[in-house]
Amino acid sequence: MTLRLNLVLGGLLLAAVAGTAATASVWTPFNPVAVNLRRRLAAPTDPYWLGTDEFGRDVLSRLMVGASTGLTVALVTVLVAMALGITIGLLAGFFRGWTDRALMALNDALLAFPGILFALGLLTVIGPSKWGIVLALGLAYAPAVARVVRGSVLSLREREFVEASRALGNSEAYTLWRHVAPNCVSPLTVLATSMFGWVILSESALSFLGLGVPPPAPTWGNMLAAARPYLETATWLSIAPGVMIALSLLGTNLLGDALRDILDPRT
Amino acid sequence: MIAPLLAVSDLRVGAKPDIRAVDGVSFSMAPGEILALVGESGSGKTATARAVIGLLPPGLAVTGGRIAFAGAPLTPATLRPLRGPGIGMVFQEPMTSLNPALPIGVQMAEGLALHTRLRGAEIAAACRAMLDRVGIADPTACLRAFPHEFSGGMRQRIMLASVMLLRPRLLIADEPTTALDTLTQAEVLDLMVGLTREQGSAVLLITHNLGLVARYADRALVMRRGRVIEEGAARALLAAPREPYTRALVDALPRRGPPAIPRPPSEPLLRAEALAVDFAGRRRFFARGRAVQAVRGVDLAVHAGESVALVGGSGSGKTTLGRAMLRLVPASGGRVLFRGQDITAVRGAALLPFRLACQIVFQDPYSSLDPRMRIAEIVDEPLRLVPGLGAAERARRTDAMLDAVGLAEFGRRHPHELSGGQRQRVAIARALVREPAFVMADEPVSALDMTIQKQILTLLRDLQRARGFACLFISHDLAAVGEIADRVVVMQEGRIVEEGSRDAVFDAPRHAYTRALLDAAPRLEALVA
Amino acid sequence: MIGYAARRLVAAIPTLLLVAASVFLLMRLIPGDPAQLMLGDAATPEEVEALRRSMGLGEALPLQFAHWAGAALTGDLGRSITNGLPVLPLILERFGVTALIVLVAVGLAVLIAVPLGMLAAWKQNRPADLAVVGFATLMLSIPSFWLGLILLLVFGVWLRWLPVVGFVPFSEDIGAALAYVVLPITTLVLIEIGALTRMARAATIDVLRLDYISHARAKGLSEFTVLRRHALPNAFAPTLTLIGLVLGNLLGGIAVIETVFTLPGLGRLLVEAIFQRDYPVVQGVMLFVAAIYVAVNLFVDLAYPVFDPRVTAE
Amino acid sequence: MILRRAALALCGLLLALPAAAQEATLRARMNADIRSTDPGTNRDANTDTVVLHMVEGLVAFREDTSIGPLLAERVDTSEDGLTYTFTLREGVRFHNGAVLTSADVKFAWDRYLRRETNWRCLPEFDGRGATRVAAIETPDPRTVVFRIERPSALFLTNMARPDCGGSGIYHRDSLNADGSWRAPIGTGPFRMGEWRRNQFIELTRFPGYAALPGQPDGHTGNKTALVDRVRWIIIPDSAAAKAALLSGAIDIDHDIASQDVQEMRARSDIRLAPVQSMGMAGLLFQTNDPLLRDVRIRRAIALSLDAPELVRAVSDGLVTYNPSVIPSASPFHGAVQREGYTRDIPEAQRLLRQAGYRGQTIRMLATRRYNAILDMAVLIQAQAAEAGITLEFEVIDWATQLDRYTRGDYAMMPFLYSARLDPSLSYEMVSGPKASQPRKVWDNPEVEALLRESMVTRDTGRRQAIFDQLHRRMLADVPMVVLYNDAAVGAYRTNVQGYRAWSTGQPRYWGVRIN
Repeated sequence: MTLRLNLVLGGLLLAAVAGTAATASVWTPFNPVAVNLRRRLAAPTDPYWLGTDEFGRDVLSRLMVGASTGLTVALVTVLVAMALGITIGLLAGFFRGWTDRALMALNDALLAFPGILFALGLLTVIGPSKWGIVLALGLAYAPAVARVVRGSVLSLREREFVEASRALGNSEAYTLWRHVAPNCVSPLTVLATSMFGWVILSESALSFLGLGVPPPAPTWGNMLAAARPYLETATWLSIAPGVMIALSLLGTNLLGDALRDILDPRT
Repeated sequence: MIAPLLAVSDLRVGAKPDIRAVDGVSFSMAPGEILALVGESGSGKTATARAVIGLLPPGLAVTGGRIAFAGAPLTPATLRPLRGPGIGMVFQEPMTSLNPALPIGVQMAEGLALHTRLRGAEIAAACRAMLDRVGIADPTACLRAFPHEFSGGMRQRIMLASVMLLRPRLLIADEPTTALDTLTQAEVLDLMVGLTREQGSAVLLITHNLGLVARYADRALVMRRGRVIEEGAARALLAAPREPYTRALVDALPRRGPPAIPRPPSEPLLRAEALAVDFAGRRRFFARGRAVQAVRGVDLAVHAGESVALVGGSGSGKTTLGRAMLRLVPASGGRVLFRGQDITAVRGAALLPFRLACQIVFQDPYSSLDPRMRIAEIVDEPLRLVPGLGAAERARRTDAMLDAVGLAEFGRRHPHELSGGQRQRVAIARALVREPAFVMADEPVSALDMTIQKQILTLLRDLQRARGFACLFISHDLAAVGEIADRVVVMQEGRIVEEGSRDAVFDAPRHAYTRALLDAAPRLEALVA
Repeated sequence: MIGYAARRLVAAIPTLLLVAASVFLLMRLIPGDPAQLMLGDAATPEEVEALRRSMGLGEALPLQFAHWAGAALTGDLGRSITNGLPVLPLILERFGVTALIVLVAVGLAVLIAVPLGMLAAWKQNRPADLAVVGFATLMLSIPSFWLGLILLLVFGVWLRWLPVVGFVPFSEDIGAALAYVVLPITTLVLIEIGALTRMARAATIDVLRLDYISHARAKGLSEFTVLRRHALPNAFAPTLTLIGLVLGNLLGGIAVIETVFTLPGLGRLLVEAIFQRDYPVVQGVMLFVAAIYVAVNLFVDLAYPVFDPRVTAE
Repeated sequence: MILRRAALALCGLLLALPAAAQEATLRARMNADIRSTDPGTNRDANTDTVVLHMVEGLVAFREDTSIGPLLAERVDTSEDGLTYTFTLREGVRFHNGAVLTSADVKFAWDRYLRRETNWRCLPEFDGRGATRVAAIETPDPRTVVFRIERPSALFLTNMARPDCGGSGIYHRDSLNADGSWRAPIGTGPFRMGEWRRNQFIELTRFPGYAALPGQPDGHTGNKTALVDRVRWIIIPDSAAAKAALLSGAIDIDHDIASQDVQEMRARSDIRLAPVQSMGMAGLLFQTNDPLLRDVRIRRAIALSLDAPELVRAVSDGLVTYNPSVIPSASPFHGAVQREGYTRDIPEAQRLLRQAGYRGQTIRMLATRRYNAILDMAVLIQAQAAEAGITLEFEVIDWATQLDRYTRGDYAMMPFLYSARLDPSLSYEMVSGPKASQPRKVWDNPEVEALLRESMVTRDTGRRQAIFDQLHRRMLADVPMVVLYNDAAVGAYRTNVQGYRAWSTGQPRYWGVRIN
């Protein structure tokens, strides 16, 4: 019962956010970057359902476009982190020896940086932009993927079907590709789902610190950052983006739990 | 008639929708009696026992019937004070039945502190005495030690000590020795029976092994699919089973096969010469720990078409030797010769002829099949490397092989859709599909139920007869290999201690270790006689 | 064990060196110049160059790194180029603020999350479990900075129970200092409870199905004793790993929370230093953070055997 | 009010500190610690503020940014403009009791003119900039004669500049034996007290201060200290500073955040001191940019902007549009300087068509470090879009933007210039040859010549004429669109009396009383 609830609720939440993002690419109530100095900081009312910000821009429209930016960045970042992490993890786990030690030393050095600090430094170098964030967060999260993959590979190596493949005379590369890699799919699916949530969170945190997707393009994070001075006078500016982030994360987490239950019946 | 110690009537245990794990079981036990509950996995024997002590796993619940202990009905309220001094329990898995985070002394003392008036030093003294009784060398040190510092057999003794310390009137023993090798198994069971006799405790022994029943139990109940199908005095039951299922169980007990046909001496197919295998110690920062010598210079030859059993307790090095001969672990000394050619250092493609000719069947059918592949793919995969084989030919041979192991209809399925026995058939099919000259079977049946073991062994023997490959059969159970082995090799501590034809070894064992192994593994002939 | 700790620390040196070198290089790659930043728009190129030289930025990069690394080995991380203060005391001062908040918050979170997770595991799939899991998942889904803002809004702005921004060192006025750290700590506790509760629950579920729990029950022990004595230490061991990970990450700076509550912590020091191109401070903080990470991991590994004697630290 | 608890807490802390006895202490906010106490050397604006409370120069800025005497009683200039004779006031004493003599002036100036001192303003006096000091003579204890090589309209102005430390005169005991700086022993109304790094810096009243008669006037006039102590408390965060001010933990913040102005204005216990500063905000164009090299496009952008509206929005209505590089507070800011661009979308579109602009994207740099820059960028983008001009943001951090400014590596960007206290200096900051000084936005040889003349001639009428001409040329050349002078709003509690904000941005706490 829990399982189905997770799946349905998580799926619905993510679908809603994704739907908002998709809608934003064809239609928003107002132009999200259009300034209207006569309607600055308007409280939520009829034409502006979620109010306007300090430049008189429509919060709802910005929120919708923010959804699309956030999801795109998260998706591509997860793909980048996965591609990098899987390569490193497979190589390190399967070949062991000095390959493993060198790759893992690098990995640990990366892990020793808290992800957000790493992204912070890198973003200052390459300059904040959507793809800069993808690269920085992708690099920051790749070590976690590499760890999981390497762990899976190390435990799979000990499984008898991998030994059986070797006993058949199959080459190492074939065994890696045919028997080891496919069996890493389940833990990676679960990881990718959680990571999707983390990236949304990290991206908004970076934006909040002023290093995320640059304005005037709206993201939830930079909307929140801009709302900070108006916490007392224009509360709605702080509420809406936060709710959106929380809802997407909740959806991701629920879906991740459901996937974990389905793919890994142990827990 | 004495009042029964335990009376179970019409017990039903089930899980929610419509699963009936135990479906109307009734029996009673007299004080001091040893009652065996026999059945294969899924028969409901464990659920029955756990229902008695109220420790059903999450999801299962008692749905009907009555349990009375010493004349009083057992309810959750009356049960708890009875746990320990009234009813004790020994579990199957010695690796998880003691708390790894607490010293043994603490775990043993808990029960005494709760149920007796003993305090401090008295408790420690009682614990030491009991540990001494179960054969722990240094009880004082043991009290301070943690469970992981002991082997499985030792842990099971400690477990027994901890339970018997409270002098329970009824001891429930749930497959207490299944996870141990034959030799240890006998020692632990002897100890358990001895202790319970001393204390006058009754024992409810749950087992799938009829051999144990004959040896230790007064009475036995045979269970199948949640019901008791046959009941009687243990020996009588074994000697003259009434139900077909009971008969099948009895038939599944190992017995010696027909005498081996003497074969002309020939060039050995696969030969180990002074083969040694060391496992490197743990890596440290600047040095390594001491190496473990798993195999210490062994000579062993397997001839074409013959069937050799390699027997030894856990840690004897038998599995390592087998894998080293197949070049799956690197040898640290000696040579491996295949058809007279030294292959110890051959690598890559040059090794292919050897790989094509030698195959392996693993112990655990759950781990030896890639869960993501279909059965037909698994069986087909070895053919990939056979030179000059077309797709059609491959498919034909795969189908034929699956047919030969009785799985013709299963090609499209995944391993998890198959039972343990079926999976082991797949593993055998995978090993044989390339028509190898040599197959190593590493404990191929020890993870299976008795009747299934019998089927797999029969299958292996039949296939060997039909196809004429040589077979190295690795087992800890000397009796079990009696059926198929031409020759028996006994290993202890990395060395071969005895070697000879099966009948010679079985009838006139020369080495003490071989004798101990033979004694520990009861054969039916000996039991019912 | 001490030998083990020493070996681990020695083994961490290459990692730290790698961190130091890449941070050094990274900082020099960023456009922008501390001298220019300090002098502003009115500076002439000659003035900027003179200041650069006086900051020791005139030398070749490898030489600069060698100087810095050499001094760092002796514990001298140099001086901030924006305010001339020695870097190490600066870091330690800021770290004190971060560490206080993080340690208290993680401690409280563990105290709440572990019993909560165990309760949920004990009542697995019952309403209590569902409620706990739901709460934990919700907490896991709320961004810390937003939660911080909302708490500020509720307790600072609407209810006016607590101050909105600022910080007072504990050494000066404990009462006032407490008032300032309550909200950041609450935020962090709530955020960390999510992951920790879920971890504790999963670990307890794993433990509860093991035979030694049945064994403990079979001895007649009460459920509470079974949970406390037999389930807790074993379920805590995997949770400890997570705690280590969380601590390692948080001690490195809770820049976002520090920004929300304008606390003078390590994270803000770093962010500000990056913006100011204060190379010695950035390098020092990053090195310090990496060292903390190594130390926390070591500490967790050393503590692990206490909860799981099967693991030995060697 | 909402911050009362915070404030009370902070207040409690401060009361607990030992220094706050019965004496009158003025507690002022400073957003960052000072860098040193060495005048004009290792410095920033905060440093200047503190130092100028302790040391005084020969001359100083008056309230209207003209130059008046301070330590000098009189300044006589020779006809050729090459000899300046300063007559020192009588009875001026250093904080250590020593009487000020011409030898002290020469001592301080000799140190300023040494390269190793790293005096910020050395180029203006060693020939690289305005002029070169050839000799400093002290014919008698009350007379100092400066001989310079080239006449300069800016000689005294440079001397008085706050960022030059006002070329303050200090006693030789301000130095250690090895010649390194110890602490200032000046002639100012306050002397050095306790400096706790990153916490506060405190000055104490100098009872022996020799004040000029009359009223305070810029950095000169009557500078008598009316409080016993001034303590600058270092509060980097503006929100924390606001809390401190509202609770009374500090008495004055000379520069509050613009978003707090409305709230402060509504309070009865707070007074505001707004002033239009001399810092300048504008939109810079890179005239070497392939697109923007066409003056018609630059002009079209300028005409697409509704500058008065834009300025109102960015500054929250605190300041108004100033189209001139010359700050509106300057005595040289007149009717001509008020001429600017008027929004004319059709004309802008016509110019664009003429120039062949077809909607190409023009990139505009912005930073989040300063709200004003980001706000200007957002508004400029939106307003230019109405004329069909496509602007795209590149948001970078301030260090990067400053770097790109210095290298001239941008197409356009809103930018903030710090205060220049003389119109020549204001024009000099934007005009110059890009080849050798890529940061300059206005590269026009004729302008250069005019500017040079304005620096040499000491005739005010002639200078005004030059500045008028420069302004009109700039409107035509459109190297930039000057938008406004920053508003600086100070806020103080009602018990503070006599505080006056100043357009130079320098707060002055002499003549301020606390009840």
